[in-house]
Amino acid sequence: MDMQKYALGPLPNDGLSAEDRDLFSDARPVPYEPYPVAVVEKFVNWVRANSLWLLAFGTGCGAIELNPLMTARFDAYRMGVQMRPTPRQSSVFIIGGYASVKTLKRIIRSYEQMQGPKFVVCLGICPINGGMYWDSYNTLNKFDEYLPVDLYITGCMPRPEVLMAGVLELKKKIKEGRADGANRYIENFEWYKANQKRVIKDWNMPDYNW
Amino acid sequence: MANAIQLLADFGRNFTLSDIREQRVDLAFCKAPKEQAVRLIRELRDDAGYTHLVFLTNTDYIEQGIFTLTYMLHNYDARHTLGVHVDLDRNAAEMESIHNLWAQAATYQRELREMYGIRFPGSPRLDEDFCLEGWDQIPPMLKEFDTAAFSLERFHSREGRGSVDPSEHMKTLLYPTHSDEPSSGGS
Amino acid sequence: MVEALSNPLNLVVVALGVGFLLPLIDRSSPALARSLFNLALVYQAALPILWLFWLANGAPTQEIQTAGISPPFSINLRFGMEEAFFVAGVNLAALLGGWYLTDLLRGRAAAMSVFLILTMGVDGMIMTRDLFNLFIFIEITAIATFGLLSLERNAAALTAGFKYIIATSLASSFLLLGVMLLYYLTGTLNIDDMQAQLVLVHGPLGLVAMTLLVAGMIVELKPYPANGWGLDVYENAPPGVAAMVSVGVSAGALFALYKILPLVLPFLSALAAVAGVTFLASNFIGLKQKKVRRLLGYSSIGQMSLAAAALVLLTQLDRGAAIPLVVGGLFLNHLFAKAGLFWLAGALKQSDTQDWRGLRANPRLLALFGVLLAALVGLPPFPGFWAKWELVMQLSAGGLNLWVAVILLGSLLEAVYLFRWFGQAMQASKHEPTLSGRAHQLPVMVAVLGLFAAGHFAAASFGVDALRVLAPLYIGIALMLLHSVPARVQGLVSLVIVGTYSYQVLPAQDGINALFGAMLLGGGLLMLVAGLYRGDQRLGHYPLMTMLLLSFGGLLQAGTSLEFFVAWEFLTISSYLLLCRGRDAAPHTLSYLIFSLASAFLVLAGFGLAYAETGSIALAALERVEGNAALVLSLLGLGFLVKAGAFGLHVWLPGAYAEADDDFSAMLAAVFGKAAVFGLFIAIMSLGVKGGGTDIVMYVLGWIGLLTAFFGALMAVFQEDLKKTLAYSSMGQVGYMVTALATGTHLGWVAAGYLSVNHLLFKGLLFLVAAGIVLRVGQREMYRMGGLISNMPVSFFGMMIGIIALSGVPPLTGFGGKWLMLNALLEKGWYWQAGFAFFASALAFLYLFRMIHTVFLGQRKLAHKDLREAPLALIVPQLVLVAVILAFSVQPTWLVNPVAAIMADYLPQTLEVHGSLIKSGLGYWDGFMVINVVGAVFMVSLLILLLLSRFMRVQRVKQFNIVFAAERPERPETTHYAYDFYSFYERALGFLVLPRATAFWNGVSEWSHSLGSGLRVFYTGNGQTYALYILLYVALLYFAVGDSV
Amino acid sequence: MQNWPSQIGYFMLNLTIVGLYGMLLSGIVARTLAKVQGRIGIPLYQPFLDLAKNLGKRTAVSHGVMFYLGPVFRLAGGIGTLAFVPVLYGSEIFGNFSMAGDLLLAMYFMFFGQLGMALGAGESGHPFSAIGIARGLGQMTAYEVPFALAIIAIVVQYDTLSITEIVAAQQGGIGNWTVFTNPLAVIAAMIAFLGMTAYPPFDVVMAPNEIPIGPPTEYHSSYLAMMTMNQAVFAGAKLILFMALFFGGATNLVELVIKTWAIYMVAVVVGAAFPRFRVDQSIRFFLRYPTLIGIAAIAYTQAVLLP
Repeated sequence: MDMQKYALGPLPNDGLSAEDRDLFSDARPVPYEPYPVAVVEKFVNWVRANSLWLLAFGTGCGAIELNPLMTARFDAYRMGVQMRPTPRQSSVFIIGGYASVKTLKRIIRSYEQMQGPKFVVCLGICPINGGMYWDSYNTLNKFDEYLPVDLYITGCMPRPEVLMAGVLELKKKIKEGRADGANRYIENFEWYKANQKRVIKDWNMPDYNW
Repeated sequence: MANAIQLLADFGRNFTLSDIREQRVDLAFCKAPKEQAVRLIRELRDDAGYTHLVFLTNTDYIEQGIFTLTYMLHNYDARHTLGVHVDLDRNAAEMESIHNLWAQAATYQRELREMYGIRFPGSPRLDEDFCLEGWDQIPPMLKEFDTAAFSLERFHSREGRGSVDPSEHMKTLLYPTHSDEPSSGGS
Repeated sequence: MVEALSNPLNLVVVALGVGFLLPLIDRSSPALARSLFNLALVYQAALPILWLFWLANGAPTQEIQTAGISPPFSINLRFGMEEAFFVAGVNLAALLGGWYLTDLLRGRAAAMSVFLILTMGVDGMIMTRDLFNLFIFIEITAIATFGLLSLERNAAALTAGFKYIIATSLASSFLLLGVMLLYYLTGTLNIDDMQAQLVLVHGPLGLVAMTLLVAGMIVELKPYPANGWGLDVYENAPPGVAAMVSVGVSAGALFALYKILPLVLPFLSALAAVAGVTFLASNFIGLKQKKVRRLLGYSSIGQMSLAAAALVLLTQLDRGAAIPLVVGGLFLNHLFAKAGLFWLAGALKQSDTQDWRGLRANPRLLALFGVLLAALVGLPPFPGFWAKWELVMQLSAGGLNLWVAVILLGSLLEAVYLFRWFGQAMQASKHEPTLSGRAHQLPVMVAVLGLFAAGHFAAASFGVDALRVLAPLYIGIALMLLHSVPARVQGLVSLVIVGTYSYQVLPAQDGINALFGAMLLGGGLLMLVAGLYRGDQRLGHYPLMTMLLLSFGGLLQAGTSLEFFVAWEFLTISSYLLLCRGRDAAPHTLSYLIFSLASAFLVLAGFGLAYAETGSIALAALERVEGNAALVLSLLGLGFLVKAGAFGLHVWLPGAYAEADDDFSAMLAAVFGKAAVFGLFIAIMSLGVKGGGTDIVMYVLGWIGLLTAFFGALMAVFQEDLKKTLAYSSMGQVGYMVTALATGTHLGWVAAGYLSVNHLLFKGLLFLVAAGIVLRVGQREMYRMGGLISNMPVSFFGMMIGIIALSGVPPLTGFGGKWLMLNALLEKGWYWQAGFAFFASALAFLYLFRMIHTVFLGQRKLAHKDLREAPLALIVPQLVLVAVILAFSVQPTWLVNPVAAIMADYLPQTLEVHGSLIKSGLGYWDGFMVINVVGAVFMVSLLILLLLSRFMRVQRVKQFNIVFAAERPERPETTHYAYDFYSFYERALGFLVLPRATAFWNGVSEWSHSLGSGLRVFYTGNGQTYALYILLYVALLYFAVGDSV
Repeated sequence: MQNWPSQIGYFMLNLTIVGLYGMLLSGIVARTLAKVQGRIGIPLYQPFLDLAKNLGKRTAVSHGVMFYLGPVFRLAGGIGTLAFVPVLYGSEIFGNFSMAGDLLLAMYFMFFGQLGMALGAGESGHPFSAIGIARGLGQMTAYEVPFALAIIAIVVQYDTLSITEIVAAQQGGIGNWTVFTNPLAVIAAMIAFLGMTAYPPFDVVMAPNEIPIGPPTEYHSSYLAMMTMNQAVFAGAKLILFMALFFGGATNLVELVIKTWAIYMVAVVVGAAFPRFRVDQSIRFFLRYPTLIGIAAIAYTQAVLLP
């Protein structure tokens, strides 16, 4: 794979104090290519679609809809969906409704700590355009300015059924290899970072949270 | 509860209370001058049984150039809530801290400092970020702060967003023929 | 001319003559008087020494008739070997004392003459054979003493002198009355004649006569509790005078007692009891003393009573042959050591032991002080050691076991207060003790030299190859002379010496000695190398290490229990002193020494019992012990268990192991601890499998071992201190060895041997790693470290291998130990024990993981960013140990086969070995195959991961790149989970590790001190009361003995 | 060892079978638990998908060499444990490398993977990893006690440490199984088994909500896949060991599957029914009645079973 294109040297991490810089990695993320053999990639995409591990991080009010999803009535386990308590092991990040600036910081951290391929699903209208909080001093209006979104599920609030429809849609996208948010994020890393830093004024973390 | 009024009247001998108002049987308000407020609250807590600080909040009366703090106190024995209003000058908003009376008041005071810029000298961690992190504008709850403009400027509203008056929308949806008629109740 | 000059009578004549001349000459020429005085002292000292030489070369015993008539019609003096010996000692002390008193005596001719006359009086007491003459000399001595006491012109000294006069007058009166009655009964005053006519001394009058005679002598010996006056003298007299009283006058009294013993045979038991009670009581009371001179006073009284008791008991047992060695040895020991201490106490103006703190700044004085104390406590090579050994042997042989216990207990108590004092001197302090004049130290040095010489002589007279047996000490002292050359050069010299020694000694060893020789000397050498990492001048480190290692050799080469015991005591001394080097070791050194000595005394008692039964001190003779086997085994076992830090006796261990110098900790835990195991091996191999009572002992031993293993591990779990964790771990590991040994089966012993070797390897490794960490980090608390793996990867690797080898997880060596031990326990039928052992070994995982995690893993502190790897001198021995561990892991039979072969000499082999497969009666284990399978499986797993990583972009990240609940860690300190790691375990089982053992021993200490202060109530300080005590005492004596006669 | 290549080949076969079975078993467990909760649950093959998904991850982070090697140790521990346990009685193919060591080897080797994994997780620098390991080790020391006592009891009973011989002694009818000849020992061991599986009530080690799954909280991608593989193999090995020691072993694969499934179900059913113990509670629990039962088992064995 073409590493040179992205290896632009270490990240500046200028939000950190000199002391902290030794504690965080300053490596620049690199996108991954599909497997060289198409069949393998296809197979792996099918596997990925059928093993969706959600990050159990309720970022907004919509997260309340995630719990019924896993219970007896909807039983998303059937579709290979599971909750994981740590971002390291999760592949799907559900933004549960409106995201404030303060939460965005945590979302970015958690997202960057997830290992690729990883997918972002936005739940509800708020991440799309701010919804009913569009004119708040604290609510993000266009979530895809900050992180790559693979799927939006609209509604306020979307019910678990919609969520399940969304999961099926996500599966379809993954199987087709169209859910490439993780790579998009890295390919447009500078743009995303600029957007993130535009709203997060006290940037006290490394530029990429490995 | 007539007792509360009586109580405030009694207190009124030592304090210049005004606007004594009984809103419900279990809820009353009064207004105290800035200088006397904390002493009043202390005595309410220690002598009158208002041991619980329900909340501390602020209202911005930009037209009158004042902030009005509301200290909401509760008496568990009498099951009575008492609000003490205190007017502050909007241009020099500063108030005596009550974190010595209730430790949790410090948190309210941090919030008021952050959201309205009211100072509470001596209150712990007053200037640390509370709800907002890295806020670089005037305090956002001040009425002169235009949140919509700020949001548009910073959070980039998405194209294609429209706004519909719910009642109009429902009328067009349900009674398309009546849409042009003047409504009787509408203004 | 020579003949005239050499006449022993001159001792009296010259002293008297010069004594009378001095005041006269002094008027005209003080300097001349002074010279004359010195000359007289030199003459007094030289004459008996010359005589000793002549007598030894065959000159006949000198019988000196006065007035030209033979006894009984005249007074006669005798000057034989014994007299010459005592006189020489006393006069030598007088010479040194006179030298010491130079300042005090300057310009006081009268005092000088009194001093001479005092010496003369004591000489007379020793030489005279006439009872009345004895009385005269005693009187002369008493008056001279009083005269000297008044040199110190203060009220306390005068009062003390007055009390002294009251007491000695009483004593003399008794003596005089007794002499008169005896004269009446026998018609003679000559002791020899009287002895011949002893039949005439009978009936009530005879009893009264004897009582009075004995009473007079006893009072001179200051029996408890009628000895308050004596203590006041010791406390208030000028130290030089006190030394004379303590050494000279007491010696005279002792010799007088020796002379009249044949006259008072019915009183022997009473005399022994008096001496025994005094010995114990004064040492108990000594515990409470803080005043230096009074402390020395208690010690003096104790020592003299010990000598008296020895004299009486040996007479009673009819073992006169041993008297010169025992009493003479004790006398010489006391002479030099006590006099030296009094002089030292005088040289240092501090009256309270507390104020001796800071003496460490003056190493020469400290060394003198230490030698004197060591001699007093009876450590080798000093004469007291040999005397005590012989005494214990003789008493054991005579069946007086209670007496052995009393003597050992008393000696232990004495060691407690003396070494507490030494410990105080070792402490660092801002204020050094003030010194008065350099001249004062010279007599002390002569005394110390005298002690060494006497010790060597005593050893030689024991038929011991003194040069070989004492070599560790001498070589250590010789190396001490190199103290100014660079430390690493000293280290290399030590290495060469010990290396050469090992090369010569090791090949000659066989059986168990070969096994332990390799461990003790090999391991020791490795630790010596590790010590090179410190380039600073550690005064005494290399000499002491050399002594320690050579003493290991002494243990191996010991053919007799005496040689073994000497080496054992050398180990105690050198390790104690090395331990004292530790920066914060001061609070732990005392308990270390006390427990070490207690251990040694138990071993001594065991050897004594064995000697009593077999009549031989050869180690091989231990096997012949039959009747007392269980008791001997218990004593030896207990002795070695103390040293091994067994459960309940371990209170000294954690402090000692943790606070010693870091490289010495490794030495202590990994190598030195094996000496105790070696001792246990010897004891159990000789005595453990005889059946009968020993079975019970072995069973109990098994449980003690398990409890040790369990509690050691459990306590290690709760430590924050890296070295303490390792210390408790060592305690636990030794527990397994004890248990395995206690099975008394071939398999068990193989397990014990295997465990010992393995423990040496991994514990040495872990302690060396710890030394590197402490060096670099400067801390011992584990939670203050963390993440050091990136700075010290080799140390991490070392610790990892160490903990795997310790934990017993296959494929490293640890599993072999567990396998052998559990098999041994199961075969033995000790099923509960096996379960318990399993629990204990599981506990080890807790502290092991905690240790490696909190130090090497987790979050690194910011301050530790630039730490370097441990120095090469530490790393190389670690790698050697790792290599050995790995070698034994790859092919366990390399270790198991030789050990099994060694044990097969003692018990029939039960372990079958086919190639690499080892089979016990129950199970089997193929270590070679295990490590191959594990290695292969590991490699396959690694390959899988490497293959997967091929398609995966693996980014190496830094320490804060962790998932932290969507936050970022604030500081490494708050992110590193390390402090109170097993708090939940403490909630569950913490009640088991309340410091009960410590509380128990504190209780013992408290109780002893209370007893000490209880025994002190008799000392009112009132002269009349003291006189009354003496009277009551004599009355009691009369009734007690009168009843039995 | 006369025939290395075939021996290794046989072992690979065993490993595959046990690994697949172990994976399937975790599917079965999840499915069972779903039924308890009134759900349909995951497809049985879901664990394989999850495994493949983790293997197919394209990025990973490493906290250092030990972190990288942690899963290797873990997997080697699982495979090694299996290697030292004979799978089927009387079968050369399914005998593995059990000739390398006896029961004690198997028991002690179980720690190998845990220790290595603990070191790896420790290097991640995550406090929750350390907390989880501390809890796990603490609990381990406690449940090892009844387990060891039970093992000792049956070693006394059969007078051998060889697993094969212990199985041999149980042949010839259901009545010869240890569970019937020495029920106390089996009870003690099965309670210890509950602790080993870390199902409720002894699941505080992984506690997903409090200390996000504890030790492996930083592990992901292929590392996690390796650990999943180990889980399958190790669970299989442990079950086979229990089956061999207490339930008469197995002479064919069908018997093996039925028996191990049944043993596993004990833990699953208990786990589905009980809430969670705190660590100190579970330590005290194991050291109380299960230990007493274990002691009683030894006494019973000595007094009753031995002539």
